[in-house]
Amino acid sequence: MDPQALLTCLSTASCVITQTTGGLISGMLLFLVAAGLSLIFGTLKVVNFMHGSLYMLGAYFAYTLYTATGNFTIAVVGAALGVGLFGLVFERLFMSRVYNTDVLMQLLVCYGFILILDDAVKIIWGAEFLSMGMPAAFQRPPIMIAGGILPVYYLFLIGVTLGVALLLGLLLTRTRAGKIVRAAAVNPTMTSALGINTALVFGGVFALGGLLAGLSGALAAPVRSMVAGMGFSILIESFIVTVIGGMGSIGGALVGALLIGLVRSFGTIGFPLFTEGVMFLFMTLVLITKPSGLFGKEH
Amino acid sequence: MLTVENLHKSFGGVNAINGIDLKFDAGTLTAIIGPNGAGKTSFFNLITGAFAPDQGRILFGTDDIAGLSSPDIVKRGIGRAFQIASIFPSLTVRETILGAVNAHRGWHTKLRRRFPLGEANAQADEVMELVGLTAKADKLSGNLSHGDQKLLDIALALALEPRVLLLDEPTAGMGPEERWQMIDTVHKLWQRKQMTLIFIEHDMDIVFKYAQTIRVLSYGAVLAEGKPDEIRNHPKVIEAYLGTAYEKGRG
Amino acid sequence: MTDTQRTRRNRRGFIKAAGALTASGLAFPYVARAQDKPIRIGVPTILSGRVAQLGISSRNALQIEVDKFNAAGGLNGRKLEIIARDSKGKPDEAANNTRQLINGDGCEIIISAESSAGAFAVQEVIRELKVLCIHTNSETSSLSADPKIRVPTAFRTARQGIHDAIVSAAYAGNVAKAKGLKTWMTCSPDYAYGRDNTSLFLEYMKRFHPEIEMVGEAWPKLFQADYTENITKILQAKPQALYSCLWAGDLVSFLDQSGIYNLFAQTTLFAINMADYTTLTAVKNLPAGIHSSSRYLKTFPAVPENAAWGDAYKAKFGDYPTNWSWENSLAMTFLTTALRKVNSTDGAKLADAIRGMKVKSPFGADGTVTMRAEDQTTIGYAIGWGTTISKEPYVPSVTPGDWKSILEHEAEWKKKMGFA
Amino acid sequence: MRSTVWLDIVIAAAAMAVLLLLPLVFPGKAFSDFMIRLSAFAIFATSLNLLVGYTGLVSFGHGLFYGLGAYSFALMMQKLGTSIPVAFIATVGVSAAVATVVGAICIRLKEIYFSFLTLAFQMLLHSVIIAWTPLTGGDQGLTGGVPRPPFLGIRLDDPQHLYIFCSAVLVVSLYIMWHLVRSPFGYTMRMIRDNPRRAEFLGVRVWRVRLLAFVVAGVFGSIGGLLMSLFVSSAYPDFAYWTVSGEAVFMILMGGISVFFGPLVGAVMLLLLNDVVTRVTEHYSLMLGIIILCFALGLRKGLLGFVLWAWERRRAGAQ
Repeated sequence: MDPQALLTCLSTASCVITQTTGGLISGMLLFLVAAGLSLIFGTLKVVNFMHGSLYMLGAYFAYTLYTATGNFTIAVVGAALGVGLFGLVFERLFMSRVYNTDVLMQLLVCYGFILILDDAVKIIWGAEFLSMGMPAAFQRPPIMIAGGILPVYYLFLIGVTLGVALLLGLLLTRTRAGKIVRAAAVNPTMTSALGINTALVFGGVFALGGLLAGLSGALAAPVRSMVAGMGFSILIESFIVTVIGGMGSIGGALVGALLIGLVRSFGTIGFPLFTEGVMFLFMTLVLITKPSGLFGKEH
Repeated sequence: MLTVENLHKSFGGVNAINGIDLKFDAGTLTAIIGPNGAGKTSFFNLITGAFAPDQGRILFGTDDIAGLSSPDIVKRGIGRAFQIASIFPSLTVRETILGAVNAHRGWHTKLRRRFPLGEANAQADEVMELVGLTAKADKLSGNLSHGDQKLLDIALALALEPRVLLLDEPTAGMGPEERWQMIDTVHKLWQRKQMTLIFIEHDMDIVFKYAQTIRVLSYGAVLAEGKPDEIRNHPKVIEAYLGTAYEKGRG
Repeated sequence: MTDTQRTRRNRRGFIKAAGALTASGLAFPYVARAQDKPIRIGVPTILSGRVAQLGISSRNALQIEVDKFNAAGGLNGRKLEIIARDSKGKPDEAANNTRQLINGDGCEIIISAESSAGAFAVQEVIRELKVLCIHTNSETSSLSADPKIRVPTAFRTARQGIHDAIVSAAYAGNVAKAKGLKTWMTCSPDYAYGRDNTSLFLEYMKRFHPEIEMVGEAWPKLFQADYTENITKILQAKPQALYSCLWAGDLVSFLDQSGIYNLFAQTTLFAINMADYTTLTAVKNLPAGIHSSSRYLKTFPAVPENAAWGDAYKAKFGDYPTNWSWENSLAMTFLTTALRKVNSTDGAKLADAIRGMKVKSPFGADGTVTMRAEDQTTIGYAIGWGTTISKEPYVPSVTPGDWKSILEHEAEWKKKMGFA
Repeated sequence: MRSTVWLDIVIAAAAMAVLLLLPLVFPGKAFSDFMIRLSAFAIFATSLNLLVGYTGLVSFGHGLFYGLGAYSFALMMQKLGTSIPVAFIATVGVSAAVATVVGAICIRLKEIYFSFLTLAFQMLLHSVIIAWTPLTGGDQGLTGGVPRPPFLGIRLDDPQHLYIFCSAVLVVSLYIMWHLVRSPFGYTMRMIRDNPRRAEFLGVRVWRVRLLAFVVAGVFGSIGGLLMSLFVSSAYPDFAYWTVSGEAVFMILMGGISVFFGPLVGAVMLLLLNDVVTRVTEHYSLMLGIIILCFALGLRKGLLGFVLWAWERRRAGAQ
């Protein structure tokens, strides 16, 4: 614990700016994963415990596509779509069979897939960690803003993520598909009585959630080394984020992700050995005071 | 026996119960009727402590039970069965009723003794006999027919030896023949157990045939009360609610 | 090895394993012991999860030595057999596997290719079951240095934290003096190894070069995905030099993420775990000028036996060996020498033979490595520091550590810790 | 009634006798090692099933008590040098106290939120264990072994004695829990699982029953962890990690959630599976994943649950 260092940091502009952007960046990738998790829970009422594995798949897909084509755009788009497709298949073939059972069966299906995918990745891509490397377009010196440092790639990353967040918000509130999704979340039987194919909605939502996780993994690939089992820590963090923000709330996921990003970022300075503990403490307090999360709807 | 004074309750700005004053004498059989959304079930919920009233008193004997928790109220002797049978699907009929008997006698948290406690068996048998479920004692509750589940729900309340029994639409969701069987059983129970019985019912034939007194609720308030004949001819009731049902009942 | 080859091999292994699983059923295996039966060496190690590659490279190295021993006739006709079991990196599994290997599979010798947490768990089993055990990968000094933890039949052929710290501080201090690197910071993973390693390094840095100023420390979690907040913290402090004992995938992530902040334009990195092929080759655009200790390099020690060993390993398994590989290979050198000498697998007898033994080894600083009798850990292995370039041989010249100085400081440290 | 209680005691004694005789059939140490681990996991999984299967409280964080039991027992033995019975009883006390506080907070929440909160508490303990290095040894776990001084002529550093001790704890624990689920309290638990609202209207103070169930489960969960710390002569942060809770859930579902001895059977299966699969392949996770899917999508009653179900169907068919 070093509260003095935290105070010192908080009183210098450059430290605040750099740590804040640092927090934003790790928060952004987390948001993409957490948004998918939250969306799936909000609509399907299942906790997708294998969401971290989808993130992992995104990173590996991007690695393979990038190595094959050398084109970063193709790698990112292809990986996101690929994982989205995987999510759809997984939902239709496996997850949809356990909607009517209790939460433990859902947990079990997801856990089974976590294990299978981790080993599959090891068999396909090998046990050693891989690194994709920074695409040439982003290999340039970082930008300085008010004494704070911001790498070009992260600027791009923040832009893409905010864009996705905006699109997602528009999709859910402004489009017919979004309205159907929200209706299906509130009352699936009613929605299906209205002639809407809920199976399609559920599959679509799972695919979208997968796509977001895959996108996050692909965007992380240039800066994070890949190894089987890498989805684990991101699962736990995005889980904390969704619980804090409110299961089913995209806005909540954004706020939660940034919050966790900042807790880590400033925690590194103030209480470096207990940042994870603080995250769980936070989650505990939110659950005790407002179980549905900061932005979740009571029900 | 049970007196309700100036009862108020609103949910999110909507007044569900809007100043009810009612008195139920010991040993009477009362029907509560009223159109959908009149506040009948909410009224039951307030009496049994599912919600605390915003205002008003609920006197059970001379004690004000308003705001007490459900278990507290139940323990004082108010039993209740639900519109949609509320049972324990994975327990057998006997286990369910024994569970209720044990709860009634305060044995439900006993760790030392083995379930079922001997003395409880006799009472459970009696209750099953009363509602006619003896033959199905070892069936899983979840596998019973709809009618039997409703009976079991009532049996659960009976096991508590209540002085006041609240039945929320005992005949809901049944065919015509079943309905009469059901209400017949209920009526016999009332006669044998000498308790105060209040039931919500939509079927006017049943209401007029069995109820001693009828209370009509509308928009969370008492519209009318009286003997079946008085209600039958009550102009407000005919106007607000009974008209069609009355005609149908006649026809 | 190409990806498809590896896939095919893995798949074949998997099918074989599945067959064996079906065949063995769910029965307890009981092993009849007879003189012509092979000598089984149990290897609790990590074969799955993030560290799997290191466990696999340990097993590979052991297999090479076992094949060599068996080809030479074994021990009076008895062959050696390796039984590796995956602890998944969990200490309780490591303990349990070790017991099973001994009690269930009839292993007479244990080579514990576990990381530190697992090694301490194995140690407790060995204390009870008293077979010969060689820890090949745990660098935590107390495992052998602390008499309360030491076990008569357990040895270590891994490099030891205290040795590394002394060499590192001596080297880093000299570089600091030469280049005027006054302000330092650390960034190490927050777990037992990371903390021990870093605090020892700092202790000797202060002792050797009291003019050095520490301006902060960053403690990412083990296996953390994102180091941004640590990197920005370092950027804030603007140290001239940074010491880190991050390793493998974590180090790669850290380098990639630091790279886009241009961190190493202003700060010189001393990454003790950099010079291992698996890490060196994984980093895309490896920055030149990183200082690192020699984990495994086929060019250090610069003797033909070492280069030949590295090439042979690569020819067989497709990758260069890791730091864990040579440590396991060295363990087999001690073990086979002792087996031939006492002609028995009895734990106490083998331990007596190994205690104080000096063997010829391509990994020795002077061509030999000694198993020090007093604390049953190796000394005299090759250890040194150098600077990276971005392609093979990656670390062209290595400054070897001075064992005379290492041993002096180690003795002093033990006294201070109450170990001697 | 009295006679059936006696019958239970006779059965328990018979089970104990069988456990004592088993080493004669399987003389290897591997067997006793297996049984010691089994006793820890079986008690732990069965205690979780009191919550999940009997009370309908799906706890994701039961490992809290496994870790707590292991650490508090091992620390008391290591740092205070108490005797084993004292540390045993103190561990039970500590767990009961913690379970009361944590339970009182958690059971206020409904369904999935209850699960999340239990998980959060468990991970909080895990974080504390990792961060509080001077006391707990951090991620390294407690080093240097847990002393096991003799008491009443029982020497737990002797594998044979440990085997007998663990068997006895297993039998006694299962006996108590078996008795509990068949007591009036056990039936109340099941009523609450099925329909807590209805139970309220029968005069049952639901939160009180839930809390009591939580405390009982917590106490037995910690005894599981305690036995494991005796076996490995240490305690590791993994004991408090969420995967421990996950394993227990899996044991319950493998054996059968609706059967008292389901978790025991599940524990036997998972441990055997672990031992056999890691023996023949390094693709343990792949194998386990596939088996998990088989249970989740096919054999949902669990093995023992399925066998009993099939048995009853056959009997019903025969009549």
